[in-house]
Order: sequence, then C-alpha cells, then structure tokens
Amino acid sequence: MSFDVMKSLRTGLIGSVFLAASSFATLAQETLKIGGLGPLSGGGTSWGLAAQRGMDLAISDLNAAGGITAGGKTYKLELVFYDDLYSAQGGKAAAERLVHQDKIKYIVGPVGSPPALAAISVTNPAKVIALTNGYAPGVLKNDAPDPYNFRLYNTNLEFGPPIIKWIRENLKDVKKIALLAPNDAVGQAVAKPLAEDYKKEGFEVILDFFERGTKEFTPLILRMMAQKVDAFEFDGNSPGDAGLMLKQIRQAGFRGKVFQIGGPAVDEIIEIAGPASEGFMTYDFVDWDMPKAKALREAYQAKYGKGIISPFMPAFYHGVYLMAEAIKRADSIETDKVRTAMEKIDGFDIGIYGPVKWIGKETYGVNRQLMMQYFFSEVKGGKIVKIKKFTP
Amino acid sequence: MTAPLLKIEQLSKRFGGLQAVADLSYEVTEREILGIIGPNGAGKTTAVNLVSGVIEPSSGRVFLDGRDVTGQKPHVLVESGLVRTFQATTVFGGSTVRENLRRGAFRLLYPGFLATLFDTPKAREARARTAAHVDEVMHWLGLERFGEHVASSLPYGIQKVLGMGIGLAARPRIILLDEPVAGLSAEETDHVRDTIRLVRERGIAVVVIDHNMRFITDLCDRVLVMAQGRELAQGAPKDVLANPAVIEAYLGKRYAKAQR
Amino acid sequence: MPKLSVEGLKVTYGPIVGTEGVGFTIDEGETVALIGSNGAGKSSTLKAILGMVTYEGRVTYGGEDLKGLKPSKVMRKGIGFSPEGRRVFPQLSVLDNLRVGGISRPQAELPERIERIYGYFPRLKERHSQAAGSLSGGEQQMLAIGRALMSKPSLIMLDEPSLGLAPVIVERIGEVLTEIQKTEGLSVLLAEQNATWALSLSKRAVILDLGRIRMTGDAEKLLDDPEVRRAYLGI
Amino acid sequence: MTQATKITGGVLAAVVLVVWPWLTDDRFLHHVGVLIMLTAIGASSLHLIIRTGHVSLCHAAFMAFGAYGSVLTVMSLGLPFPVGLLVGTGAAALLAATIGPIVLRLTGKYFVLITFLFGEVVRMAIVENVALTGGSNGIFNVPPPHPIFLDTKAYYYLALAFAAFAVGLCARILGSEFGRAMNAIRDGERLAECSGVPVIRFKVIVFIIACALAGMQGSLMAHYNKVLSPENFSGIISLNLVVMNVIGGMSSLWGALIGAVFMVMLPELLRGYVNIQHIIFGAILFATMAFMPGGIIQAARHVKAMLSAKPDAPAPPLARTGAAE
Amino acid sequence: MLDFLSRLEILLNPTVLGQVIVNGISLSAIYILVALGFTLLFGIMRVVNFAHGEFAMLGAFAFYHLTKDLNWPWMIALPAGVIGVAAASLVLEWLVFRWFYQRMFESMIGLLGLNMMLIYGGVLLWDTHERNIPAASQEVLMLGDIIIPIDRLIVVVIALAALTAFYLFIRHTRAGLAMRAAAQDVETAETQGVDTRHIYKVAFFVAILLAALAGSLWGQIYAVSPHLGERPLMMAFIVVILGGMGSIPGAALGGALLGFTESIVGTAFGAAASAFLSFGVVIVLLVFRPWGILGTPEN
Repeated sequence: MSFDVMKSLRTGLIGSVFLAASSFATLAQETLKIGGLGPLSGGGTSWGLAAQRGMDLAISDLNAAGGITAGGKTYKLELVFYDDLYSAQGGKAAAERLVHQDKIKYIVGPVGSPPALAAISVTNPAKVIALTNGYAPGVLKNDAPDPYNFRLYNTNLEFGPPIIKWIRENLKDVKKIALLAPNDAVGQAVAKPLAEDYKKEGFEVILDFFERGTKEFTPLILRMMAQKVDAFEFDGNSPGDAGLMLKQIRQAGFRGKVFQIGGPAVDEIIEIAGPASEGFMTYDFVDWDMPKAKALREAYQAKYGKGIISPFMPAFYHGVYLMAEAIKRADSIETDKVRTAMEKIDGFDIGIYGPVKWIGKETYGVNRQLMMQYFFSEVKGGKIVKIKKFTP
Repeated sequence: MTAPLLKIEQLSKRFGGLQAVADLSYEVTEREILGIIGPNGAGKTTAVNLVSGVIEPSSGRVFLDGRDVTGQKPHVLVESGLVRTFQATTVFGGSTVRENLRRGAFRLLYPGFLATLFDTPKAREARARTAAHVDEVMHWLGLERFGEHVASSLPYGIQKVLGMGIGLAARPRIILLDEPVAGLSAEETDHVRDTIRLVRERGIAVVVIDHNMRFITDLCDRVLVMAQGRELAQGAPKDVLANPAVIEAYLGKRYAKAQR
Repeated sequence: MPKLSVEGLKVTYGPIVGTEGVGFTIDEGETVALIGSNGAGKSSTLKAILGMVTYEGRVTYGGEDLKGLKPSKVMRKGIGFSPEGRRVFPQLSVLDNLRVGGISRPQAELPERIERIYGYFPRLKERHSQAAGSLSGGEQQMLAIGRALMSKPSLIMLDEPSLGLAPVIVERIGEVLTEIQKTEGLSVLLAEQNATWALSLSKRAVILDLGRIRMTGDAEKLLDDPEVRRAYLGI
Repeated sequence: MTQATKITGGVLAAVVLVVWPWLTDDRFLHHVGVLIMLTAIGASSLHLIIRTGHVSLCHAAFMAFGAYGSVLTVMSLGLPFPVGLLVGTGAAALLAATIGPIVLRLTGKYFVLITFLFGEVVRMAIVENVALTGGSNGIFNVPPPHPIFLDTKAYYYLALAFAAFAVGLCARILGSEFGRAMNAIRDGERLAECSGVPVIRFKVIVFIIACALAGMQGSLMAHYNKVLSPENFSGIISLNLVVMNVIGGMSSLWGALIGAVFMVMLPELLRGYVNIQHIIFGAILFATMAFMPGGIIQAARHVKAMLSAKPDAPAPPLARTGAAE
Repeated sequence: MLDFLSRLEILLNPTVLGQVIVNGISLSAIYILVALGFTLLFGIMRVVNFAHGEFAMLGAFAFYHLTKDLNWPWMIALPAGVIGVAAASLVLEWLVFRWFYQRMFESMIGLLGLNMMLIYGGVLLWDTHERNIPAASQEVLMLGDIIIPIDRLIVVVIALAALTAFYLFIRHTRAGLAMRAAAQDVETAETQGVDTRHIYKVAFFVAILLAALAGSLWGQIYAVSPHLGERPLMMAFIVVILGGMGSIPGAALGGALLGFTESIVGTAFGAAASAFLSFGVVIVLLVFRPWGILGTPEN
C-alpha cells in the first residue's frame, strides 16, 4: 500500500478549494474513475476492506486486459474508494464527494442499508449508477421512480424460501429452530423475514436478538436449549460471531443441527469454530472450484496475504466487471445508456458465479436484484462440501 | 428583648455510622456575635452547612426570623438574608476582586432570565445599582485598590477579607463565617476582628467559627464550644473558658491558666 | 557545620512569588521554628527543601547540595516530613501508613521501628489495624509524625502540626515532640502559625512575612520582642 | 481589538458566509458547508453546557430525539416540516427537563459517566424499538423540509439561518448576567450557590436550551440526510462534539466553532488516505491533548502573546473534571 | 409476573445452572482482569485509559502468533506473550502515557486518540478478519448433568491464579504498598520515600500485564481481531464505575456482579434485557452513589 502524501493533499485540500481544476483534469485524461464505498472504520471494517480489495483487483485485471472501450475511446479504470462509516451520514457524505467533486458516474457500494439508502438519495438524482448492498428491501423499493441503483447480490428474500423448502424435505427431524441475530442493520433486516419464511414451511421458530459486539452467546444458547430446539440458525451474523456461536453451541452440549441461510463466509466460520464446525450447514454462493475463482483467490493471496477471504471480495470484484460489461455493451459512458444496457444483462458469466441475471419485479417492483447460483453446503472433515446447488 | 433572628433547635446529622452533629441548639439575636469553637472534626463546619442549607439535617429545625427554613437551599436562604463563607474555597480565584463582589451581589443584580437576555432597562438599572453597591463594599472593606486584581494573586489575608466581602455583598441580615482568621497573623487577625465589629454595627448578626481563642474571646458576645458533634458549653466567653469540662476536653490546664 | 543550610532561596509559581531571599541553618539536634501566617512562605520553603518545587538558591544537607533531587531521594538522605493537614493515607491501616514511611528502609528493620513509634504514641498501637481516615485529628497528627520517623531521619520537618487541633491536644503533641527529639537526637524544622507554641518548643526561630524573612533569632528573645508580641503573639 | 474592527470583521464574515456558495457550483462544497453549519449548532450548544463545568457525553441522544421526533411527526402524522422541527426540538427539551434535574446534581467525572451511559441507553432503545424507529436500519425516504431544499445550496442557507440563530443565542447567553452566573457556577459551585445563585435551576435551564438546540440540529440533519439511523446518534458522535470543543478550546465559544469547522473538514482532508485516516486522527487527538490542552484558541493566544512579547495570562482551568481533584 | 417466574425456571435446570455459573465465573474473571488494570491506572496516575482494551488486543495477537506461527505450547506462549506485550508497552508509557499523568480530562481524549491509532494500526498489520487461537482442550467435563468445557475451566483457573497473585502483590510487597499509598495521595507518598516515577512504571507494567492476559484469555475462548479490545474496554469501564473508580476491591466486586448479571439475566431474559439492566442499574447507582459501591466520595 502506498500513501502518496502529495497526491492526497491535492485531492483533499486543494481539490476541495480549487475544485474546478480537478474537474478539468478528469476530462483531459482517458481514465474512467470508478467509485467504491464501504465501511473502513468500526465493526464493519472487514467488509469495507474486502470490498476495496475486490474492486482493486478487478480494476487491475481489466486494465491489464487493455481497459474498456466505449464510444471509440479506450479508458483506463481508476478506483476512488471512500469510507462510509457504516452510517447514513457517512454514506451521504462519501457519496456527495464521489458524485459532486470527483464527478464519478459509476459506484459500487456501499455495504449495509443505512449508508446505502443515504448514498442512493445522492446518486439517483445525479443519475449515477450505483451497485449497492444492504439487505433492507428499501434499498430497491425506494421513492425514485426511475432509479439508477441495482443490488449486487442475492438476499434471503430470494434464496431463503427454496433452501427452507429443501431443509423441510431433507432434514426431517428439525421442527423447532432457534434463530439468533445481532440487533444491527443486517440482523434486523434479515432475521424477521427469514423467521416468517420458516413459519410458512411449518417450522416453529424462536427468534432472539442480541447487542452487536456480544461475544459470549452461551446464555442465549442455554436459553434456547432449555426450550428444546432441534436446530440453531444464525443468518445475519458476521462470520466471526457465527463461528463463535457454533463453538459455544457445541461446547454447551448441543448435538442437533446448526445451519444458516445467508452469511456465506464459511472459511472464517471454520477458522473460528475449529472442530466444532463439523456438520455445520450453510448457504454459499462462491464456487472456488471454478477456474476464474481459483485465479482470483491466488491473485488476492499474492497481494494481500493468505488471510481469510470475505465473500464481499468476489462480490465487489464481480460488481466492477458488471459495470464494465454494461459500459461496453452501451458503447458509451453516458449513464442513461449504460443503465439500459445494465438492465438487459442476462446470463453474464465471468467464471466466479456462473451466469447471473436481474430479477425482483414482483418483490421490489423493479428488476434490479442480481440473482446468481447458490449452494447449500456442509462442513465435512474441515472442508466445505456442496450438498445442493440452486440455479437462478 | 427582641425575638431571635436565628434559632436552631435540636439539630442533628448522621453520615452513615458517624454522628457528625447531635442535638445542637442555639439562638442568635440581631446585632449579636456568636462564636463557635472546638477541634477539627467536632462538627462546627457541619453545623454551619446544616444551617446554611448546604446539607440537609437528619432531624431538628432551623428558624430564621421565626420562620421555619429547615432544609431550604442556600440560594433561597440568601434571599431571606442569611449568607455564609467557606473555610477553603473562599473566593473565585480566577476573577477580579470586583467580579467576585458582583457575584456575591447576585441577588441584587439578576433581573430574570429574559430581562438579562434582552438587556431590558430593568436589567440595566440593576446593573448600575449593583456597581454602586460593589464600590461601597470595596470601600468599606478597604479593597478599592485591589478592584481589578485577580483574586488568586492577592495575599492570603486580603483573600480572606474578600471572602467575607462576597458574603456581605449580598446584603445579609446574618452572616456565618467559617474560620475567617485561620492562617492569619495576629495583625491580620486584628484587622478582620475590627471589620467584623463594623459589620455588626451595620446591624448584621454574625456567627463565627474559629480556633483562635483570643480572636473569639475578644469578639464574641457568646461562645458555643463543640466536641464530637455536641455542645460542650455555651455562654459568655469568660464563663465558658472557666468551665471545667471545656478545660478538660479542649483547652488543657496549662492553656487555661495562660489565658487568665 | 550545620545539618541543614538554606541560602538565598527563591520559589516562584508563575507570576506569584512564594519566597524570596530566605536563608537559615539548623544544627545537629536543634529545633528551629519557621513562623508565619498562610502565604508567608513556610510551605514553599519546606517544599523547596524536599525538592517538590524548583527554586533558585542553595539547599545543602550534611554538606550535600540537594538541588535537582526528587522528594523520594531527598528523604532517603535522612529528612522526614510530616505534611500540612497531616495527609495520612486515609484508607490504609495505621500500620500500613507507618510501613509506607519506612519504605526506603530494609524491611527487617521495620518491626523494631514500628514498636518504637508505638512507644511514643500508644494510641496508634491500640488502633493499628484501623483505617487512618477514621482516626481523630490529633491521632492523625501523631500518625503523620510517626510515619515521618519511620525512615530513621536525622532531621524532621513538620508543617503546621497544630493546625485545627484542640489546645489540649497541641500541648500533648508538643510534649511528645520534645521527648522524641531528645531520644532520637533529631534536628527539627517546625513550620507553624501558632507562634507561642512554636517558640516554646524551639531554640531558634525564623519569622517569615510575604515570602521574606522578617526576623530571626533566639526563640526566647523573640518571645520578648515587642514587635513579635504584637504581630504574632497578639499580646 | 477595537469596537470598529470587531464590527467590520463581523460584517465581513457575514458577507463571506452568505456569498461564497455562489462562487462555486461544486455541490460537494455546499454539502460541506451544510455540515459545518449544522455541526456548529451541536458544538456551540454543547459549549454552553461545558461552560457550567459539565462535559456531557449524551448530546447525540438529544439530537436523536429531535431527529426521530421531527421525522415521525412529518412521516407518520403527515404534518409539515416546521411542526416536525418544533416537535423534535420540544421533545429534546422535554427530555432535558426530565433528566436534567437528576443528572446535573452530579459533577465532574460522574457527570461524564452518567451521560455516557444515558446516551448508550437512548441508542439501545432506538435500536430495540424497531416498530417505531426502524431499528438499526432506520427510517429512509425522509422528505426535505420543502422541495426547494433538495438543492444543497438552498439547504445551506436554511442551515446558515439556524446556525446563526443557535450560535447567536449561545453568545448572547454567555455575554449576559446569566452567563456571568454560569461562570461563577463553573468556578465554584458551592460558593455560587451560597452567593444566591440557584445553581441547579440555572444548570437545568442551560441544559434544556442546549439540548433543545441539539434536537434542532438532529431534525435539520435528518431531513437533510433523508435517512435516519441510530449509528448517527451513538456515543462516538457525542464524543466528537466534545472533541470539537476541546480541540478548538473550551474557554470560549469561538473554540467550539473552530473545532466544528476543523472536525468537519478533517475527514474530508483525510479522505484520500482511507486506510490511515484514523491513525492520523488519533495522533492529532493525542498531540493536542498532550501538548496543547487549551486547544487551538489557547495556542493562538500563546502565539499572539509571544509576538507582542507580553506575558500571557495563566490558562483558564479546564472543565471541572480535571481541575477540582 | 407468571412469565417472569417461568423464565427464571430455566435456571433450575441443573445443566443450565452449572453452565450459568461457569460462564458467570469466566466472564467475571476476564472483566475483573481488564478492570483491575484500568482502575489501577486511574487510581494512581489519574489516567482514564481509553486505550486499555487495545492492550488486551495486543496480548491476544502475541498469544496468537506464538502459538500458531511459532508453535509454542500455550503454557509457555501465554506468559511469554503477556510479559512481552507489557514490556514493549513501556515504550508507549514513555512516548504517550507520561504526558497524561495526573491530568484526567486530557488523558481521556488523548488516549482515545491512542486507542484509534492502535486499532487501525492493527487493521493495517493484521487485517480485520477474526482469528482463532487453538483451544487448549476440546474436551468437556461432565459432572452429572453439568457440562463444563475444559478450556473454559483452564481460563477460569488462570484468571483466578492471576487475580490471587495480584492480590498478594498489592497486599504483601513493598511495591504493592507503595502503589496503594500513591493511589491515595501521590504527593505525600513521594515525600515519604515512594519514587513515584518508578511506581508509575511498575503500575503501568502490571496494568498492561493484566490487560494483555485478559486479552489472551479472551482470544482463547472467543476470537482475535484488531477490534477485540472494544468490548472488554466497555465492560471494564462499566465495572469500574460500578465498583468505584480507583477502587481495587470495587473492580473485583463490579466484575463479578456484571459477569453474573450477564450470565444469569442473559440466560433467563435474553441479551437485550441483560444490557438494559446492567446500564440501568449503573445509572441509578451513579445518581445515588456516584462514587460506586466500594469507592469513596471525593470532596
């Protein structure tokens, strides 16, 4: 990582005062800036870092392949990534800067509903395309009649019901499920609809929220066990917390099933829970066996070390590719045209997810929800093994 | 004989297991100077705190001018004409002498929140009136030449006088002085004693706590001796000093002899 | 050679002068009183000797210059100190307070030292396990003096030991002090406002006013001096 | 400074504040302008509390009351924005009037602690009360005060007007006899009380006014951001307001304003170095507190004093948390 | 009311009760370890160490690297890591902390700055994902119906041993006596022969030692990441308010109260109830007894 002080000073200090100069500079060069947003402070830092790195790798790959061509010009891509503080105000400020000062037209992020919703209120009126995340339905169901934002990957509204159906058919002894979720944005957005989906399939569900940051889940687990649950489910949790819960559930002597529909960061869960992760079942969407995914993993590890890879990394990598594809297809960098091209993308496949498409008309009123293949997997012998594949 | 200005009845205070003040009773009439003596920890300051409303008594009553004022807050008592000074934090160290006295004269000065916010004529008039009053107090206590000095830069003796001045600026009818001459030399002590006599001449009653026997006996009409929260003796100075219980528990034989 | 010698001492706190031009000596086994009202410069002088404040001038103890030494080092040279307002450690037991006083001495010595101090102040022995904060003012003063004696000093400095005590207690402390000084062969620097008492206990005295020396001389002579009688004894 | 230069300076500053948005069409700069104006309301109102010797760590909780009160009034009851603003401000004032008499009896560090905990409880209550507040996901699609204020430049003038009102009110209070009584309270609470100042009542009045202003800021902020989430009312936000006062200097209202400008600009200056922004910020906090505890104002006075070669006045004491030990 | 009682019934189940107690003890022990150091720094140097949790984080990472990268057995890695972190932190004492001694208000904000520097320095160095220190033992102990994970038991034993050692150190050594004296009146302690500069260093070392140990144990039973310190700091802060700022027995009592509240109330009524109850109780306590359960009021 290099911190070019002069450069930052220019973009920061002088840039904010003598803004006109910077906007001329953008036009003069054949570069196309891609904006990125994600939390780089507080508890969500890991998501933001993964997002930043995924985008960084995608842009390097695209530039290495010659950049992207549109309207007869070839553009080198450049990443401008800001911290959204994982809050509404932070999301708005970062988006204002990307949109109005850096004059960026294409943004991937933010992660999380409050910053995403705030960012959209800046990007949509400015006709800036944003591939956001955030599980709240409002991210897509917003008041803009003709929005420019899309959601970058599946939410439990899409993948929940099919997996639950599969569980009912295949895990016959599970009748009563304990659902533990943090009271943060993800947990609160995800857990309630998920509980409804379970109930619709005839399961009994006990739902409990805990204060984000809790590490000792044993009291909650004991409470659930005393109510004779057959299975634990913890979608909506960060992978670290999910791993801890898994460990503590096993240590508390629970022998039943533990699974989660959502939160596809299995590697980190296995790392934390260790042997306790055996038999854990989870939703998953990255197929690391695919050749392109394998290459991405190697590139990541070469650049950022052999740490655990968050699923946000490939998601944001993919987001940049989606954006590039839409620009190529539109053969223009005009956002109206690119948006139309984006809407028409169907079956696009860069070799990480298999073919993807836009859905969501009936749930959100707009076809702006990305849908890709996903799996239900199980940890066997310390490795993740796919037991059921779902295709869009 | 006039009704007592201040009347204390059976005042008691417990802090947890400690009986700080027990069954204390005394009266102060107009223009009277009452002295309270006793070793540190005897409950003298607690007794002043109870009377001036800084802490609430566990039991007992305080009457000011025949009105029951037990448990009233200090600022309310100031309105009724009772002020007190402190042993340690006697002055606002960071402010000038004039500002210190203005603060003491708060009740004359403050015209109400909205009036001060909009600086109404009433507020301006109060300000002018107070300025004159502050000048008068400074003149009276001999503080004129220190008017614009920051209080903490003044010699200790002057600070002590200023502390008294803050209390007097409120135009009290009775003033409670907590150790006004502690740490002063004999010369300075005499100056304070004379000032307190002047205070009395203005019709203000005084309750004064101190250790300095000479100061107390010189000044006071009556003396109350406290030990372990209780009254040991009360009466005219020379009677109290001759009281065997006081000699035994407080003065010591040698000291008593030397006094005579 | 004097035990302690102070020359041309000047202590300032920002713009405020604590003492200026103060100088005196204390001989082996001698009691010297430092008399003055609050703000006269007594505490500033003691603090300077102890190294608690920076100063101009020169302080030597047994011929050794004390400038630049921290209080913990100064007291290791053999100076015991009982601070103004006693300042015992209120939540420590009487015994622990004494042990703090002896912290610079070999541990093996302490039991004997402690017994000796209990000998001077039997009340402390009765209350050895009690928290020091629960003692009466007089007992706390005894503890503070006892604590200062724990380090086997050859000079002790007492800052206002009579403050806020009943005359009967002050008298008692004076007696014990005289006894201790005799048995231990101590030099004593006694900073006091209570001039009558301080002069009765000491051989020589320095009278301070507004940070400067106003008078100095034999205690007996000063007791008879008309100016002293008027300004400090109030007679 | 003479009276004339003061007036000239004031007029000049007012002109600059009104005119500068027309010199640029960078909406981002207008956005920063809005943030500075709104933040100045919070910082200067907190300064008012600090001047009574209390460092409050729950100012954001009152912003939250203002924000949610206003947004719910507008969105759930369908009432116009001015009503929402009044309701939000009033809700914050009411809360302050309720807890003020209890918490203001505590001083120094105890006040810091209790307000910190109270702020956390308010945040937790917002998070848990999903039905009313939307929980952690908050409330979105908050309407602007009026469609005209969808334009950031227009919102800037709205924010400027309210900031001028808030800062003016704070300055007026501090300059009045009431403000002098506040100084007396800060310098010696017991002595002030025994000089006839109704200490608790005055502190409660200050607290209510300051918290009402905080509520006003919360309301304006919510209708500007269009999204409301509890993260924006956490302890960190309250702490940031304290930091503004400290970095600027707690001895005068100017300190709070300088601090507000500094703290809004700083993240923007550091935005380029996303990965080390917090490290730099941390270093600034440390260095300020270690070597410049009087803040920028005090440092400026030192420089001025050195230039004019006059001995400078001793630094005024910090809030009573530190001094009266 | 009926609902209330039926919820409490959970605790009558022996399996649950046993775990509730073991959890209560292990939570309490860790909270106490963090809180002791925090209260020690406050009591002696009047420093509110808002970076205290980050020393727990450093301790956890040291333990992690020693066990995972160097493959040291945990019985050696734990003390080595903890002492190493405490010793290395003396550099920070010299660079940062000494500026804030006896300056409470400045220390709060200044050390908050250090806190941010350490967290985000940690993010640069170690990335943000959570790591696992291999459990000392995967076994569980069965006592009738009661199930106790062995690694929890080990944590409890180590923590209790550390607390005992600390108690003995404070009560029966010269340095301990000097610390207790300095905590009450630094100036006087100095005049009685306590070298305060030295005692500050010792106190700092001990405080960081305890924090690093707490962090290592925390990392052992939970997980390790640069954000590890936030929760222990928050808890230590509440524990210390509860027990009384600067009071050592207060920290022990506060830690035990909070640990057991979390364990018992969390089990019977859920996590939110437990959090509200802890905060509510501490607020009420502050109103009526601001100096804490075992603290002493300041005049």
